[in-house]
Amino acid sequence: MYLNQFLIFSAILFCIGVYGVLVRKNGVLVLMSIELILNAVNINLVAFGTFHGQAAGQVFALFVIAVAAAEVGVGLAIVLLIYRNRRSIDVSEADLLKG
Amino acid sequence: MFLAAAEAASETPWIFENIWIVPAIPALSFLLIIAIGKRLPMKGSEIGLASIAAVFALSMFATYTWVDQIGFTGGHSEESAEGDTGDAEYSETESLGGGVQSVVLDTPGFAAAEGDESSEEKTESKPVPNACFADEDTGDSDDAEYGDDVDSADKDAESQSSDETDSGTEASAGIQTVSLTNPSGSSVYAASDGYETRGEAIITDTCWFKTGADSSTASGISVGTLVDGQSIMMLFVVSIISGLVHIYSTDYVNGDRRYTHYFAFLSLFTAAMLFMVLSSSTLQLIVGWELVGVCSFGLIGHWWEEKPNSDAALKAFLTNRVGDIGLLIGMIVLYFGAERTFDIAEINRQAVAGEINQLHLSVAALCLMTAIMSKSGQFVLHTWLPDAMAGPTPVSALIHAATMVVAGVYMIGRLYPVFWEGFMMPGTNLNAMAFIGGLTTVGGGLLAFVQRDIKKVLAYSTVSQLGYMVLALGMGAYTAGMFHLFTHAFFKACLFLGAGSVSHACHHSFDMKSDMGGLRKYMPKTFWTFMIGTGALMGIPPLAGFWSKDEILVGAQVWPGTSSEKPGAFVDDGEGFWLAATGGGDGTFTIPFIFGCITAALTAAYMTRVIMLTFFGEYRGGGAHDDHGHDDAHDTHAAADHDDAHDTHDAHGHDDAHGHGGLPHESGSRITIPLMILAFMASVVGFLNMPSGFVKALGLPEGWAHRFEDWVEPVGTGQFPAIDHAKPSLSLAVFATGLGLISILVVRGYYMKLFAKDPMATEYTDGLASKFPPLRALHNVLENKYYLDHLYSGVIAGGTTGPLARAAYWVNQNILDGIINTVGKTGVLLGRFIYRFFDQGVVDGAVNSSGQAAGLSGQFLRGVQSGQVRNYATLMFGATALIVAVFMFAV
Amino acid sequence: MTEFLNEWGITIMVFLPLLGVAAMMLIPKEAEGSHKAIALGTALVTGGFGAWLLTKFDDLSVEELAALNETGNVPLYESRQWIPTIKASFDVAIDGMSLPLIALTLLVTPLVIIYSLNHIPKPGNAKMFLILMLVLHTGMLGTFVAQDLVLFFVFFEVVLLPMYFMIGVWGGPDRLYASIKFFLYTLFGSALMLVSFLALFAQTGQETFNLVGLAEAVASGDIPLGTQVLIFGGMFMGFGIKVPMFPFHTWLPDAHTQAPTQGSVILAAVLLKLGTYGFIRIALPILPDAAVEWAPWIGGLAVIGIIYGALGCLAQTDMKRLIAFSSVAHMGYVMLGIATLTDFGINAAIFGMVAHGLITGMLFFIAGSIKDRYHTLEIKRLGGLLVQAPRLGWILGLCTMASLGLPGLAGFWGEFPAILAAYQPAEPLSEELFRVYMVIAAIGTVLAAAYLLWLLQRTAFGTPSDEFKDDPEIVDVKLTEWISWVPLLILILVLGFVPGLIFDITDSSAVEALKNIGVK
Amino acid sequence: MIASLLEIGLAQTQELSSVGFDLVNVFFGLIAVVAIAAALKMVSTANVVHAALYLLVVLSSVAAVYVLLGAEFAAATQVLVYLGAIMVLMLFGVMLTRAKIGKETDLDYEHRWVGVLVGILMFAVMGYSLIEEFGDQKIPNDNYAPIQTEAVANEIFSTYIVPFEALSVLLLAALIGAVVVARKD
Repeated sequence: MYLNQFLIFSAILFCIGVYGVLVRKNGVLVLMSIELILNAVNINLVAFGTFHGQAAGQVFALFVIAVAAAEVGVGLAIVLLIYRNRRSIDVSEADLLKG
Repeated sequence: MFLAAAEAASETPWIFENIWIVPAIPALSFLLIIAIGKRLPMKGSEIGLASIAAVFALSMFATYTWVDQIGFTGGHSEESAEGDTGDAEYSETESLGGGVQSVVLDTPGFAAAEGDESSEEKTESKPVPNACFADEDTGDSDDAEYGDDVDSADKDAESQSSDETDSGTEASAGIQTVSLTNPSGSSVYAASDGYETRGEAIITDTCWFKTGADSSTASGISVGTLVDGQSIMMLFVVSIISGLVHIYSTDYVNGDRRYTHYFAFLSLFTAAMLFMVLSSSTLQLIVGWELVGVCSFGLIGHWWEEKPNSDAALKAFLTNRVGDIGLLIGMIVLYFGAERTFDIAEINRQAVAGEINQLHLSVAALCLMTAIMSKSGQFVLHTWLPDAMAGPTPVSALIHAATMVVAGVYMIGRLYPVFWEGFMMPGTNLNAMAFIGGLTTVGGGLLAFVQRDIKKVLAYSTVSQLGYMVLALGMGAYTAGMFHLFTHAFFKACLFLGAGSVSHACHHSFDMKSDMGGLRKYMPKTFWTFMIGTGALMGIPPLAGFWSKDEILVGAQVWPGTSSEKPGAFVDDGEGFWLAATGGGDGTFTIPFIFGCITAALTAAYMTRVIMLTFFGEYRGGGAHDDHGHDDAHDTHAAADHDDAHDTHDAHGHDDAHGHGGLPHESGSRITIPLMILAFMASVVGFLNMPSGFVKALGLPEGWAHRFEDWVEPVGTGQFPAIDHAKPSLSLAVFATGLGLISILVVRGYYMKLFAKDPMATEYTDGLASKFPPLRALHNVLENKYYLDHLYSGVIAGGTTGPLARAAYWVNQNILDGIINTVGKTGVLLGRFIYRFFDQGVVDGAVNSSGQAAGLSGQFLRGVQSGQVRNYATLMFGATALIVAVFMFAV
Repeated sequence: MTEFLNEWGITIMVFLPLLGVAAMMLIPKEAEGSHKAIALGTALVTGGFGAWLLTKFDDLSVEELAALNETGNVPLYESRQWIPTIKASFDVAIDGMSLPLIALTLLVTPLVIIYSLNHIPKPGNAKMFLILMLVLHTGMLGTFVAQDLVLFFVFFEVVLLPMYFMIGVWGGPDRLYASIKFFLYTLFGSALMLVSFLALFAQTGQETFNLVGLAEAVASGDIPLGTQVLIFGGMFMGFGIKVPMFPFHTWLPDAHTQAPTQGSVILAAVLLKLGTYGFIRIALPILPDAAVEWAPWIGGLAVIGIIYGALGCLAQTDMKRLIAFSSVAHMGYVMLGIATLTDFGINAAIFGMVAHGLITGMLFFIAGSIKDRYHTLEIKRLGGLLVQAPRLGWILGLCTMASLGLPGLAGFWGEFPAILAAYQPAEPLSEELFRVYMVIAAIGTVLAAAYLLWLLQRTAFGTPSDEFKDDPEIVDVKLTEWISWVPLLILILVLGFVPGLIFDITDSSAVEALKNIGVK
Repeated sequence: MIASLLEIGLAQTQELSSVGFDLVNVFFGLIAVVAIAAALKMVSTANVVHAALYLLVVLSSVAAVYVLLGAEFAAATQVLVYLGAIMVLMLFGVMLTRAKIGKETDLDYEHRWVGVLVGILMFAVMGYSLIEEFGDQKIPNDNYAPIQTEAVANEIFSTYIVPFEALSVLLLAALIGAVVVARKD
């Protein structure tokens, strides 16, 4: 089995995730796209771990999953906050950083 | 005299070592007047008068001392009549002169070639010592001008320098007097004309500053005084005329709102002029040169409330400044050409000895020529001089006629070897100096015809006469040029002051046509002095101008018999028994000679016109003055401008006395006495340089001949070219005088005829001839002449002079002035353009645009900074991808 | 006591003004009188002490002083450790090159403070104004005595800030623009200069910032010419902007026009000289070979600046701006003198600096006084100054004459010798090129006369316009003005007639600075 | 269950690899196609709830891939944490923000091409570099033996103990942070 088939699969997922992050307006959908990206990364980690025959790949994938959980928690909390303040979770409208 | 000279040989006279006092006195007076002048009863003029009196006394003493050294009368009577120089005389000289090196001459006399040789022999090994390096211990910045006492220990140096090649470098003080060969020794005559040395300069130097200590480029710049015949001559002229102008001014400018300032500036001018005249280095010369320029600026613009006056002042200063480019560069070239020295004597020595290469000399001479053109009003830079008449009349007399404007001529004389070698005078028939002088002298003369402002006529006349001097010097006729400078100063000052006196009587107008006429009977003193001045200017014998002008014409060596084919045969009593003159080189200066002759005729003509319009006929001032009706009649606008300017200066006390419409009356004694003194001088100074033939013909002592030449022209000093002298000619003198007389008659006839036909024409001189029988006779003669020379007078006096001069004046006013104005305007426009478009646009723009670039990129980035997380993410991912791509493919 | 002064004299002179600053800090700003008194007192004491110190001058070069200092303290040289980690030392000295400029600084600052006694510009606050002035004083003195690149740089920058505030706070309507322009321009230059200094330090590898040490290191080392030229280029930017040289001059008119009178005077009299001083103190002696490479360009820019500044002046309508532009032209002569790399040229440059400081300083003083009286400096609205305030008018006349380089006044000795030196520049340089420069520079003197006399004619001559005819504010020179001007006027006159006063001091230093030119 | 199925497939793969028929490849291909299709649907659907469900599919597929790679523990965690916890969280999020349960019109940014462009660009870059770098490298067959959970645990609690602890703190912080942020006050 080629290593690349996993890696390219992961890349495809990653890019789809990126696309999602870039075009989605709904905050929850953006978060979902980010999950997609994280999963793509995880595939990479696991694939390399297997390639080298080490457990470290899995370990890192686990860490990422944990971080993802935290991220989703905080992210959703923020989305909720935005929604509460603005009655909308359209990220286009959240432009307080505008210079 | 002989013994006195021998006695004097032992030491340099006190006055020559301390001559710096002379300019220091008026300088001090200037400061005093500025400081306390206004509080004094005579508003400061007493300080000015006192200082000028002191200067006058000292100058006379210096002149006396100098003349005494050379000898009041020549050595002819004492020497053998054959006049040939013999070796015996030289050996006698040697014993008497003490320190004079003996020179062996193969041929008697002072041949050009031999003269060169001998001077080289004498000077080869004698650079003029530099005060800065004379003595390392004391060579600091002591300045004679600031009253540091002069150490008399330098007599040591002097005697040493005079007897041995290794000259006076052992002077024990910073200030030292240098004299290569003792001037007094030079007064010992070897023969009638063959002085071995004569007129050696006495230099008293102190170190001004040094630069390049101990390095290969070390040079010491010294400041001090240089006394020789030429500077003594100027000292004499400046102090006399300045003194008379001071006296004259106390009346003329009385009641002026800036009376005190006026005298302060007069003092400053006198100081600056004397400083320049006595300067021993070219750098010092520049300083004096510019300082007199500033005084001129201040005095032309004396009534600066009116714009035309300040414009004229600016024009004078700026035109001179243009010439100063040449002055600065010329002096710089000389400085390097002469192995880093500003010392005039040393530069001259090197130029004579051929130590400066020809290119340097030629370039320097040409550059300096521009300076001379501006300062001495030579064509094409002369235009400021007529405008400068906006100043008070005594100032015009002092500065713009007698002294400052001859600074250029003086400088030619000062650095004569430079010009001599630079223009290669001995071997040419024409050179830049002679040509410019010739052009100026004719051009100025023509221009003088069309003026109706009496001061402007005189101003153009000055231009013309300055051209004459330059012409003379350009032909190598050094003494003739200097002598003309000398005589001109007196008669032109006399004329200017006379014009001032006239205007004083005519409500301060200078307009000959509308405000004068018939003044002869109202102001006889002014009239007669003016006549004498005019006669001198025209060259009527035996007045001063006659002698000097004819010398110039002789100096061209064109007239048969004047050329000195046989070098060294200076006086050949058999042939040249008329005018003694000096002449240049092998060449004959035909074109300059023609210029000179034309001018002789022109001068007589236009001065006749002035006399006619001013002093003859009926007084035309009367009621015409009040309504200014004459303005319409002005043929020149510039004249109109300046008339107004003259009119507006503050009224004198005298105005009440004669009031408007009143008849003019003679001026007060403070005005007429200076006039009379000047008229006296103008009549007699010419006798100072009589040719020996003339002296002999009259049965006078032979020693009276060519005194001026002996006093002024150095011989055998090694710092002056060996000039061979032209032979005087009786026929030429007759010819030139005849030329003048003819023009007087022609012009007079022309005017008379015009008046007779139409008395109400432009000139109100009707009835002139009928009132005065002698004039009627003269008029008849003139009329006959007129018919005889109809073509001549028709073309010259009536036709050519009119249109030609008008054209010349038009060119002057429109083209030359136009060019200057255009250049000025263009300068401003260019400046404005550059400022606006380049400075503010490009250079500043570049700076601003870099700021704007930052701003713009900020604007652009501000768009990026949308606050949209999406945009950030897009950029982040896109940029990451791009960077990775770049690294992958490019690196 | 003598020993103590020998050891600390220069340091005391440099930091004395800061003592005054410290005292003024403690006093509330309402007490303007005491602030003025303290500032004036400090400046006078500094001036007096400095003058006393300068009398110790014995025509010794820095090297000789350093050698003498080995055996015992000499009054005009101090060397002590400062920041050992970066090898910077506190080396200060006074030689013939710096002496005239130090004297100028010591003179001008008290005069400016005297002038300030009743001319504190809006918006007031004498305390801060005078404190800045004294800080400036320290900075200027420090720059002139520094013998160590780091020390020089520090003082060079110390000067910048007070001037920035002076323009920015007390300036005219466009003060913010002008001050920022001034600050950024200079900072940009000094950044490059600092890079050059560091590069020099790194390239020589001698672990020293001492000027003499660096000069020796470069002379004996083998830094490639290209590198030297680059290093010189950095210095050129730093110093050239400060001078200011032709393409970098545009900050100057704005800064001068907007600065308060005192600021303009200090700027013209001393600050501009920091740049030219840097050239002759640092750039030339340390990098002689690069200087030879750069000299034709510097000379070219200098003469362009001469003509260009003059043309710029002709186009001005504002008196102060005209004077500012004339500085560009005058500093062009100074730079031309430096570019010739001859002793005559350097002497002329130093003289030119002092003369320009005196004359242009005076002109700015006069402009300030005219502004006080007429509340405008627009040339076409002025006129008839000689009628309304004759003394002021005559002083203006004298200063314009001095500024246009009239012989017999100080300005001439900066101009003429520079032109002269250009006739025959140092050995390796092209004579033909420099002779062209000479002619152009000589033409510049005509233009200088043109614009200055034009200024004089428009402002001083003529009759006053109706606008100002009966203005009671227009009075003649006041007492404080007299006191602050007379020393400058006297010096302008005296230096004009006794140029040796400066030439004799600077000469040996000038020769010393050039000793490595063309050696290789 | 799925995992066990896959495990059977894996065992067979090892047997069949010798004859060139690579069953694992077939499985991977299927999984990949499903995952990619679901992912694309997820980012393009107009229904938020559908998107969440598509994400569920993708995550499951990823878990399957883990199994193919012999990462059993990771697969299990993926299923537990992602499918169990995170998806629930997501759905809560959808509900709490009162998203419509039907189609929505305004879910996407107008300029989709930007996203497409960036996505393709990144893929191009990544794909190129991956092919360049790993070309035809194969995962050694031995490595397919499932890595024991014990090994993973050993790694975590020895080598990576510090990151693990940090992670726990992070989780705690995230927990508190989420509470603070989302809390109504």
